[in-house]
Parts: sequence; structure tokens; C-alpha cells
Amino acid sequence: MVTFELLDEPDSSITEPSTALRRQIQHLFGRSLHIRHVDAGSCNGCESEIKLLTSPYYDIHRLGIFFTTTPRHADLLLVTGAITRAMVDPLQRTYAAMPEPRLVVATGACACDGGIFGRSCLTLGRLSAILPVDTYIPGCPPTPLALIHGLLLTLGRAEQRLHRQILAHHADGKA
Amino acid sequence: MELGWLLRGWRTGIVTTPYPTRPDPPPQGFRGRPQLDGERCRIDDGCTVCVEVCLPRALRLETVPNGLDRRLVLDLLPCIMCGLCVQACPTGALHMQSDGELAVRSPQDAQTIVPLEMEVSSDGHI
Amino acid sequence: MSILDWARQVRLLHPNEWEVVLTPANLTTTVEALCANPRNHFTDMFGVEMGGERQLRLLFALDSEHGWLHLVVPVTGDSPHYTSLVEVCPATLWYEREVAEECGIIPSGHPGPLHLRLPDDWPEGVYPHGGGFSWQDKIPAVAPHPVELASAPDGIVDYPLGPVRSGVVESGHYLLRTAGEELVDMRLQLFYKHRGIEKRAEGCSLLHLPLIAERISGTSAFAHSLALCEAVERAAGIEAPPRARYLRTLFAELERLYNHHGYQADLCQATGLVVGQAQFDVLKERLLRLNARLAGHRYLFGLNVPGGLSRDLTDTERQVIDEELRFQRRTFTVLEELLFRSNSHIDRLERTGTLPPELALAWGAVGPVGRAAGVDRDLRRDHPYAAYAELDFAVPLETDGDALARARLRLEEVRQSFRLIDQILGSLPSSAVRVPPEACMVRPGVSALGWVESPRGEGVHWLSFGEQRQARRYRVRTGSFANWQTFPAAVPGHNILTDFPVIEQSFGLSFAGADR
Amino acid sequence: MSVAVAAVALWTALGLCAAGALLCLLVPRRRLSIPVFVITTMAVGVLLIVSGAALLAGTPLPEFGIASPLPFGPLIVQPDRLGGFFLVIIGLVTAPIGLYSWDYLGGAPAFRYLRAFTVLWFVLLAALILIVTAADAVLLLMAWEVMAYLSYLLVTFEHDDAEIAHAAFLMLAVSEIGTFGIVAAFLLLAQAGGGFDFADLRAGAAQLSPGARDLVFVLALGGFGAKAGILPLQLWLPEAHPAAPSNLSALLSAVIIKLGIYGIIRVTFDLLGVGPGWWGLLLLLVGAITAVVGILFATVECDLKRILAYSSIENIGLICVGLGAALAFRSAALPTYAAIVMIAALYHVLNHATYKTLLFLGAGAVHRSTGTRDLGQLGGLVRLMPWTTLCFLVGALAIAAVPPFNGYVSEWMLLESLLRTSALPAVSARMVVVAGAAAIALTAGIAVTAFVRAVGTGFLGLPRTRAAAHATEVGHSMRAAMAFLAVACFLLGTLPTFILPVLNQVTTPLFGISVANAIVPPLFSGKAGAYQALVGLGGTLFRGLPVNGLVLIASPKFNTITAPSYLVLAELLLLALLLLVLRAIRPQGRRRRGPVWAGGIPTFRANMQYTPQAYANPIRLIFQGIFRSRVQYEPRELAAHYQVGRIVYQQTVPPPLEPELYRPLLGAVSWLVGRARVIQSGNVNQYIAYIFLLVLAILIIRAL
Repeated sequence: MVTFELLDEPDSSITEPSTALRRQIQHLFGRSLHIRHVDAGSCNGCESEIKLLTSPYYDIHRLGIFFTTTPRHADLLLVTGAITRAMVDPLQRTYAAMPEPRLVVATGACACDGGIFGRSCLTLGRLSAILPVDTYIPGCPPTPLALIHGLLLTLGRAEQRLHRQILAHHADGKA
Repeated sequence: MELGWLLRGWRTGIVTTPYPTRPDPPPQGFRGRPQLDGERCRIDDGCTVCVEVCLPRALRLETVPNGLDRRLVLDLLPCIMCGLCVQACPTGALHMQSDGELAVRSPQDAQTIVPLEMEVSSDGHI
Repeated sequence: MSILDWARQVRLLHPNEWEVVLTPANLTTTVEALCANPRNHFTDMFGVEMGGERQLRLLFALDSEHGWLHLVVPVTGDSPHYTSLVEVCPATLWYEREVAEECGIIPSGHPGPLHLRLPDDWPEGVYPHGGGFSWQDKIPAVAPHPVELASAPDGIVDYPLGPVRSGVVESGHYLLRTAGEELVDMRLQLFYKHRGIEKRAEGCSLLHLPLIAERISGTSAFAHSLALCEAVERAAGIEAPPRARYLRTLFAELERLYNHHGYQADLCQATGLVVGQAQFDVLKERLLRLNARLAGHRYLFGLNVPGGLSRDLTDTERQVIDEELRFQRRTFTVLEELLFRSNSHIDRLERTGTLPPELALAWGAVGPVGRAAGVDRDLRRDHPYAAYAELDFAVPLETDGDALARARLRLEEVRQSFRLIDQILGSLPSSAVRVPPEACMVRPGVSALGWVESPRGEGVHWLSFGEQRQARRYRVRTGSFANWQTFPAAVPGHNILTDFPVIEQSFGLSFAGADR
Repeated sequence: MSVAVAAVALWTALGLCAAGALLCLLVPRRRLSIPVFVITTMAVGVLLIVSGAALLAGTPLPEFGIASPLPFGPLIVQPDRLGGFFLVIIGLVTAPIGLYSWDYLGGAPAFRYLRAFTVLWFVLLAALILIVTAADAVLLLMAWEVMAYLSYLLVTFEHDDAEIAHAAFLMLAVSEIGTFGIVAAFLLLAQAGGGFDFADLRAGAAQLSPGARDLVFVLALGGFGAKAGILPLQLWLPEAHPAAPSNLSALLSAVIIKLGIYGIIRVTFDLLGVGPGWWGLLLLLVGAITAVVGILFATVECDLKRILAYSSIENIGLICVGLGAALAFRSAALPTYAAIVMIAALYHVLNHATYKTLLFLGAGAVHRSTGTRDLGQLGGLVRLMPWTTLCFLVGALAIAAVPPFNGYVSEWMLLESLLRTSALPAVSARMVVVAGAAAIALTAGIAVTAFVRAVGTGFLGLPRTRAAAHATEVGHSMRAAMAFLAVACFLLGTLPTFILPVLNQVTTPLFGISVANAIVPPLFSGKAGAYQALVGLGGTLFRGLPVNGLVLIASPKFNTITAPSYLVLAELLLLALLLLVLRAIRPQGRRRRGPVWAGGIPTFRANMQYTPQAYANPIRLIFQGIFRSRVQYEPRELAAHYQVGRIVYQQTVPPPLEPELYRPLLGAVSWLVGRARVIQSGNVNQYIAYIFLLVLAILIIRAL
């Protein structure tokens, strides 16, 4: 287990999954995906929205996506919160308990990049500092529709809308 | 009793969103994400109101790896969609959009960058 | 003992906010005297470091007439001590542990002087609120020193639950002790989610403080930002415009509504009544969509600002609320009746997780949990804020203290919320919704209290400002924190292992709010 | 030929017992006495098996009288097939116990009274042999008493504990009360028959009035039942058996209580002749209650050996149910059914002897290795003691009636034959038998719970204490003895068609009818009736297999068929298929080993496992009416808040009938004894006066 203080430098073992692996994962999980959610220090807003995914309005089961009680059955780790110091170890244990291949999704501003907390004495700030993240779902909290989009994007069943933008400058107009 | 619940469910009808088959747009005025208009931004005039007002540092001035150039970055990952920057922006270069499909594969994709060339003195101060 | 007896030592800080400075030596007798009157309620206890001087501060809620009383105990020395108050006021138990670890003010004679909120690998002697410490400081990890639990008797299983538990739930750890069926003991380990919100707020400007308060507990965001804004306004000596006060009340009740619907949905999930869960989720989702339309945010983030609200309500929106409310009221009546006719649901709630009224009072239960156990207390009525003083509503009370009482009480509160919203929509004053930002200016060094009856109980925020008008110390006591302390009293005894989810949901507490 | 083999083997065995006792007495060194003990015991065991097998195959031995100075005529030794069957059981149990004792007696902690133990052991063995070979009530009773006293001495030897001394004394006392009943029964028979050998007793039984015969039946049932441990005479058993050293516990539970069964069979089926229907129903009912109560208490008990002792009570109950049904069927003139159910009961006697020995030896190994028998302190032994665990598991599967082990066959036969109640004429009798069948079904179900619990909490998971964590595998001889018994359990479970015809030899003289072909029909030799298709298939597929085609049908009228031998093949095939399928569908990828998932906490501690008490809790609550358990619970209100301080929680389950029957009874006895003290003056003249008055009374009664 990586201890808290070692995390100042990005873990070299955390790498982005290759495209081939991603394809394989999408092939495996495309039609049926089981999610294990871990709250690593959120304000409960993200949980409230995630919980609503199974409500009649969003009914994520119709998309073949289910929540599971144990990481042993999970294909995807859905992490919310600013990764508090006390949750680092449980989070890593959860990830370790998942079978491979496994996906990790950072949900909400806190898990994506710290939100208002950032890196502090009590929060790690970014999920990507300890686990390889496949998809980031920004928002505070992300709406259920944003969550669905993020999950489908992870599975290769939706298109990514946002792309890195380098804006032309008004003064000299270069891109 | 069970029948009562059944009836209630039947009366409720289908409320499930058509998304992702068809879009399900959020209501007007929903704070989906801030969008930056490079044409209007006065960052090169030294206007950093939005950067100062942003609590999660989603709007920040960064030094480009070459160590000379700086740029304004709007990073949606830490953004809490509070809209303070939109209110603060004197030129209206920032506005809130209501779209919700923000998920990205790579952190870079959530960034909007306004490059900015500046003269940098030897001790790093402008 | 009446407040008048203190008259010579008492200082009035703000309307209804009194302060008494004490020495550690006469703290115990004072608290004892205050606790002797059942109308006084222990509310909060925390430590403050100001310019090298450390203070132990206690907050008592007095009757409606007198408001709030701060007891201030300046302490000195490297490891200041005071006599633990647990004997005279059991509710101080967790608070004393918190003060000890965060400010280094030690309660002598505390029965379980263990660390509470800080993580297991936090080094000894580093006090987040003990001065000379910023939230961005790097604190190295030490060898974890977890709270050691007393071993269970032979034959008892230590059933660990969490921090990563089943379902989409917040992180927290329960150690259930069971002899196979009946729960004989329970140990609670919260604060996995301690994010240091209070520390984060230090140095923040008035603009940013509501953003932080909203994230104490996302599902009570409006309540917490409201308490904070009220505190700021009291510190600035201003009052929000009437329309803002009414609208704040409206949004606070809308928040209570969706929370209470979510509560019933969770409770239905715990008892396996899936249709009920779906139906209440429908109501909750409709309200969240209404919120999104009214405030631009499903959880009303960004709506409260010091001095009022960030946006007004148009007449069309008023119409929309009215229509939605009619739908809600109609559906809710049907669902409530169905709930009470569902024996599978009611039987699992009845006499489950009973919190005896005397324990509820002694351990300082607040909000719906307290009111379901006979603690007749509601800040909306007892210490009115926003526009509650001008509105007519009843505070329901139950005395059974079991899960059914808690569920019933919240159903009744929903009805009261409908009533309140109706009144607000009918008598919405027309004025601005925000005082100009330049009018909302606090004096340097001032401090003030804000309070709110959040859907989960009393939230009390204390805010002290520094020289640059930035927050110097921010202290939040949420309803969940107070109620978590009473939670272990409701579990052992006559409940079995499968009752536990029902008990947990019936309390309806927030981890985020307690952990902060 | 077989007669000679049987006689020579039997007398050699008895001789070896004497020689062994003498050698052990004379050998001065411990290191020498253990080989003597082991070799002699094993030799006796083998000889007994040979002798018993020969007896079962051939005719009864000629009578062998021993002249005695007692006024009861010569003491007669003449084993018949029933005796031969029990000789096989004694041999089958003794031989592995002997092997086991090599390491068990030699290892630490050393036996304090090793010499006395070994000497008395051989005397006890001789007494056991004599009990089942005696054809004379006096010899039987003498051997019986020797057995009773020696078991008492052997149980108490190694302990200074007052409780164990008390338990052993209780065993002796109940045994003596039983002896009283046995003596009375034999006296009644002997008075009518004019002599004490079995032929005289049989003749006497024929002359007795129905009332007197009923009395003999009840006296014998109570007398032998006390040794067997039937309710309500079971209290001593779970106290005494665990207290003994494990090799002796095995003998006590596997053989000595079976001699009670032997006595019941001998008196009711052999000596008394056909009796009224209620005999059988009474025995069946007592057996059913014994079985259910026994297994229930085995399920809540935490001491491994006490669990086994309670399960012995259960098994005795099951055997009694079989015997009772046999009696009932015999009274209803249905000898075929009677013989079948009797065979089932005898098979169960044999099976119980093997797996209970195995389990006691396994428990002994655990005790030796960890120093505790408390399930709540064990756990994790599967990694530290894999052989012991495997053998214990086989025994547990067998006792829980899981195929392909032996308990399954006899319990299935027992249940199957009890369901043939429609043959009984009286409706009330049918109902009782059906109730018995239901009790067996319930017992079998709870037995699975009890032994899943024993294996699961005792051997699997994490070690709960340091003692369990530092356990080491036991010595080779102990492992070999357990392995031998495990194999025996497997063979008895998979090849019953070779055993049942032999048991049929035992029942044929009792019921005058052979049912060999009804149970094990020569399927593949042609005539198969209803199972023609199966015969065709089997005849084609398994040509060359034994004629009695490894298929079991409990009588032609029974509409079921089972084939334990093929069942094991089917199980193996299924297992192979399952492995193949798993291999086929298993996703590709490397295998990772990780810690237990426990919700993200750093360490999963041993006390987070289900404890034996917690596992048994549902059973305890459901059957609270039987258990009368008490729970002392003091929730410290603030314990949970302070995170310090202990709550008090203590469950106590009193032994069955202890509060209801034994305590009042003991009270009454002490009261009576207290009153009777007045006649004890210590004055010799007064005692002479008592004797004079007694003689006078006898004379008067005789004169009348």
C-alpha cells in the first residue's frame, strides 16, 4: 500500500491503459457493467446523484449498468470525494480487491482535481494521484445525466464532447 | 395494500429519461459549465479578476513548460460551476453553459487555454 | 438559575447572543448550573486560538427570550487542562475529544480520551486549530495508531461494516457486535471523510465562504450556507431584505422536502419496499429538477450570498412552484397512506432502534431524531431566523423514540413544509433580494453566530473574522454530529443484525456533515 | 473350517488380552510398554475381525463352558452371528486405536498413570469380548460390571479435576442403576426358565405372562439403554466421554455404548421372542426423541468432544428408531420389513463405530496439538494440520449423511424403510412410525448444521488464539489410524452391497427370513422386474462387475432405488465436468491472491469470524423450548460511547433434562438419604438385628 507521504511524486506505476486494453475492456463490459462506488470524502451531493441513477427517472439498469455491494464483483470503481487521508488506504484496498480488467472513474470536482479542497493536510486532492483513472466526470455534483454520459463514455458507448481547446487570442489572433 | 402500490406505480407512468437515445436538456439557467470566449478575454491587458475570484483554482495562470510563456487555463476538472467568474468578468468573456456531457478521458481535454506571451524579466517577475 | 444572576459578568455581543468569561476552575459549576435547567441545551464546544491566546468556548442555547450563551474560558500553558465535563453534561463527550486533538486543550478525567476526527496516521502534538498552522501545510504520516477497542466477550462476533460498505453510501465504519442474531454492542468509527472544512475556510473572503459552507453537507447545502450568511450578516450588523428572508425560508423548506422524500426512499429500501422507494425517489427527483430551474443548481448551491440571495424568483417560477407543490401534496397523501398500510414496512420500524427520551436529552439529540424522542426543540420556532417568525407552522413531536416515530415525524414535517411554502408564496414581499455587497461589510475582529434547523437537525455556525475581514476561525456544529453521538445508544439491546440498516436509515444522518 | 478359525482367533484374542495386561504390568519402562500396548491392541483387533467375520460366514461356535464356583452353573461362552457382528465392530475400532496410541501415548503431555492405563485397557477389552460372546446371563453381567468399573477408572485416571471425577462418578452411578434393571430382567426370565444360560432364558420368556414379559422388556430397555445413553438416561454421557483420553473416548463412544444396543437386541429380539406392538413403538419414540435432542445439543455445544458425545446420543437414537421399527414390524408379522430395517440399524451401528472413532481420534489430535477442545479458540487448522482436517472432514461428512460416505447409506435405508408404514395395520402405529421418520429427517438436517459448524469454526478460517495458530500436524501413527478409518468410511459408503448380505446373516436367525435378494437384488444376472431397462443398461455397460450389482433396492415393494457405488462415480464425473466447464468459461488472465475483503479495513481479525455460538444461535432460539438457555446480558450504556469498557454477555445452555428431571431427582434422593440416615447408628448389634429381620421377612414371604 502506498502511504500518504509517498504520494507527493506521481506514482510511476500508475499509467494510462493502452488503447488495445481499452478496446478489450469495452468489449468485455459493453453490455453489462457492475459498479462499486467508494466515497472518499465527498459532501454527499455526488452520492445523492449516484443513488438517483437507479431511481425511475434514470433507471441505469436499462443500460446494463448495475451497482454491486462488493468490489469482488465489480468492473468499475466509481470514486467521489476529495480523497481524504483516512480513505486512501480503504480506497486502495478496494481497488486491489477488484478483479482485472478494471476501470476507474473519478466523479465530481473533488475526485477529478480536488475541487475546493485541493491538496491539503487532510485531503489528497486528486484520485489520479493514487489510481489510474480512465474517465473524469466533472461537476459539483455531476448530474445523473452527466454520470450516465461518463459511464457510457468509459464503455465506449458515447462520444466525448469536450476537447482541449487552445483559444485564439484576440490581440494577435494566433491559435 | 400491494395492489395500492401497484396502482400508484401504474398511475405514475413512465418517467424515465430518453437519454442517451435522445437528449434531455437541463432547464434554462442551469449552471452546467463556464465557457471562455478568447475574443473578449482581456488577460493580456493584465485583467485577472476571474483568476482571483476562483476558489478551486480552476481558472489559473500557468507558466508554459518552456518557462517563458504564460497562459490562462480554464480547467473544468476542479471547477465547481459556482459562476463567480462569470459574475466577475468585466468583459463578458465568460458565460455559463447548461450542457451536461462533460466527461473526459484525459485531463487535458477538460482544459481551455488562452496562450499569452509576456516579457519575462530575469528574476521571473513581470 | 436565571440568566439574570450572571448579569454583571454577561456581555451582549449581538441581539440574543451573550458571552461570559470564566476561569477553568469555575467552568464545571457553571455548566452544572446551566444543565440543571432543562430549557438550556448544550450546543457546542470548541477551541479557538487567537493571537497566541487559546480559548475553550462552550455554546448553550437558552430559551427563546435569551437566545444563546457563549462561555469563554481562556487557557494558558503548553498543555492546558480543565476538568472534563462529561460527568455533568454527557453530551460533551465527543466535543472534548475534538478540542483535545485539534487545540491541545486537555480534559482531565475524560473516560475515553482517544482521538476522534483526525486520521490514524496523524502525528501527536500537531493541532490544526492550535495556532501557526495552515490548511495547506504538509503533515507527514506517522505509524497509524488506530483507536483500540475493548475486546468483546466470548462467543460474540465483531462484525465489521465499512468504511466501504454495500450500496451507494457514505464512508464510515461500524463494528457491530452480535451473538448471531441480536446486536449486543456497537462501536462507531466515523470521520473517514474529515476534510478539514473549518480549516479550509480560514483566510477565505466573504465571497468564498458560502461555497465552503455548501460543501459541508451537499444535501443540506442551503441550510448551511444560510446559517453562514446569517452569521456574516449578524457580524456586519445588517439584515437581509424581507423578500430574501422569505425566499430563504422557501428554499430551506424545499430542501427539507427533498431530503425528507429521500429519507423515506432510503427507509423503504432498508425494509425492502422497493415500490415505495421508487415513488419517493420520483418526488425527490421532481423537487431537484425544480431546484435546478429555480436556482440553476439541483442542490441549491450558489444561491445564498452574504446579504441575501444571488437570484430572485420570477412570477412564472412562482407559478411553477405552486403547481409542483399541488402535485407533491396530492401524491404525498397517497404515498403516506400506502406506507401506513404496508405492514412489511411498519412492522420493521416499530420498536426498532429505540432511542429512549432520557438518553436523547442527556446526549443532546437534535432535529427530527431528538423530536422523535420527545426533545421538543426546533430552532425555527425557538430561535427564529429568516422569515420563520412571521409564518405559522407546527412542530410535530413524538415520544416513542423508535424508527417508526422518526419516520412518522418526518412525514408530518413534510406536511408542515407544504404549509410553510404555501404561506410564503401567498405573502411574498416585494423588495430587493440582496443588499449591495459594499453594505455587507464586517468589522475586523468581530465574531457572530448563525444557526439553522437543517433537515437533519440544528446546524450552528460560529464565525470569527480577522484583521483583513477574512474568516479567522470557522466552527460548524451540524445536526448530524450531535445525533451521531446518540446513535450508539439506540442500537444494542432489542435489535437484531438485520435491523441495523433500518436503524441507520431511520436516523437519516449525514457522514459528511459530521466529519466536515 | 470357519468354525475353527473363529474359535482359534477368539481365544487367541482373549489370551492376548491377558498377555498384554501382564506384559504391561511387568514392563518397567514407559518406552517399552507403548510398543507392547500398540502391537497387542492391534493384534487383538485384527483377531477379533477375523473371528467375527468367520462367525458371520459360518455357524455358531460350539458351547464352551467355564466351570465356576458360583451357584449358577458353568459360565458359557458361545458367540453367535450377532455376537460375531459386534466382535467385528470391536476389532474394527480397536485396531486403529492401537495404531493411534503409538504417538498419542508417547507424545507430550505424558500420561501419568501409563502402566495402570495399559493394564486396565486390556482387561476392559477382554470384558468387552466376553459381553458379546457370553451365552449366559451371569457371565454377561460379570463382564458388564467389569466394563462399567474399568471405564470409570480409566476416565478418571488422568484428572484431578473435581468436575470430571463427578462426571465419571455420574457415569458409574447411572450404569449401576442400569445394571439393577438388567439384573431384574434376567432374574425374572431365569426364574421362569430355571437357569441362566440363554437357552433357559428363552424358554422362560415363553412361559412368562404378558405382563411379566412387558416388565422384562421395560427393565431391559432401561438397563441397557442407560449404557447406550438413551433419553432420559443420557446425562452422564456428554460429561464422561470428553473427559477420557481420546483413544478411550473413541472406544467409549464407538463400542461401549453400542453394547447397550447389543443388550437391547439380545433381550428383545433373541430372548423375549415376539411381543406386543407397543414395544417397538415405545423404543422408536424414545429413539426419535433421543436423536433430536442429541443432535440439537451437539449443535450448540462448543467443546469438540462434547459435540461428538452428543452426536453419539443422536446416533444411538437413530439406531433405536430402527430397532423400534423392526420390533413393530415383527409384531405386525411383517418379517421382511423387520429384517430390512434391522439391517439398516445394524449397518448404522457399524457406520457409527467407524466414523465416531475417526472423529474422536481427530478431536484427540486437535486437542493434542493445540491444548484446547473449545471451538471458540480453534480455527485455521486446515493449513496447519491438513491431514487431520481432511480425516475429520471425512468423518463429519459421513456423520452428516453426505454421500459417498457411509452414514448416508444407513440413514437413507432407515428413512426409506420407515416410510413403508402403510404396511402396518394400526393407524396409531403408522403415525408413530411416521413421526419417527420425520424425526430422522430433522435430525439429518440439523446434523449437517452441527458438523458444518464444527468443521467450519474449528478448522477453517483464521486461528482464533495463539494456541491454534501454533498447532502442528500430529505424528504418523495417528494420521495413519485416522486415514484407515476415513478409508473405511468411504468403502462402507460406496460398497454397501458387499456388507448388506453379511448383515443379512445376522438377522436371518432373528426373523427366520433372508432378505438379501430384496435389498441387494442380483440385478445384472437377469430377473429384475421393474428395473428391466436399468438392468439392460447396467448389464451392457458394467459387464464383469459383481453379480449383486452394486445397486441397492430396499425390497421389491420399495419404489426407490439407490446405488451408492455408482453415486460416487457420478459424483466424480460431475466434479470432473464442473472443473472442465470452469476451465472453459474462466476468463483468461493471471490469478491474484489478495487479502480478505472486509470493507476496506486494514486487518481482518480472527474475532470477526462467525463464532460457534453465533453460528448456533438461530438453532438455539428456534428450539429455545428444548434448550431452556439463559442469557446474561448487561449492555453498558456508555460502553459504546466511550469506546472503552466491556459489556457482559454470557449464554448458558443447561444439559438436556437437567433442570427438569435430574435436579429435582437429585434433590429427592438427597432428601431420602438424609431421612434414611436415622437407621445408621454404627451399632453392630443393631445391624445384626436388621439382618435378622430381613431373613425373617424372606422366610415369611417364601412360606406364603
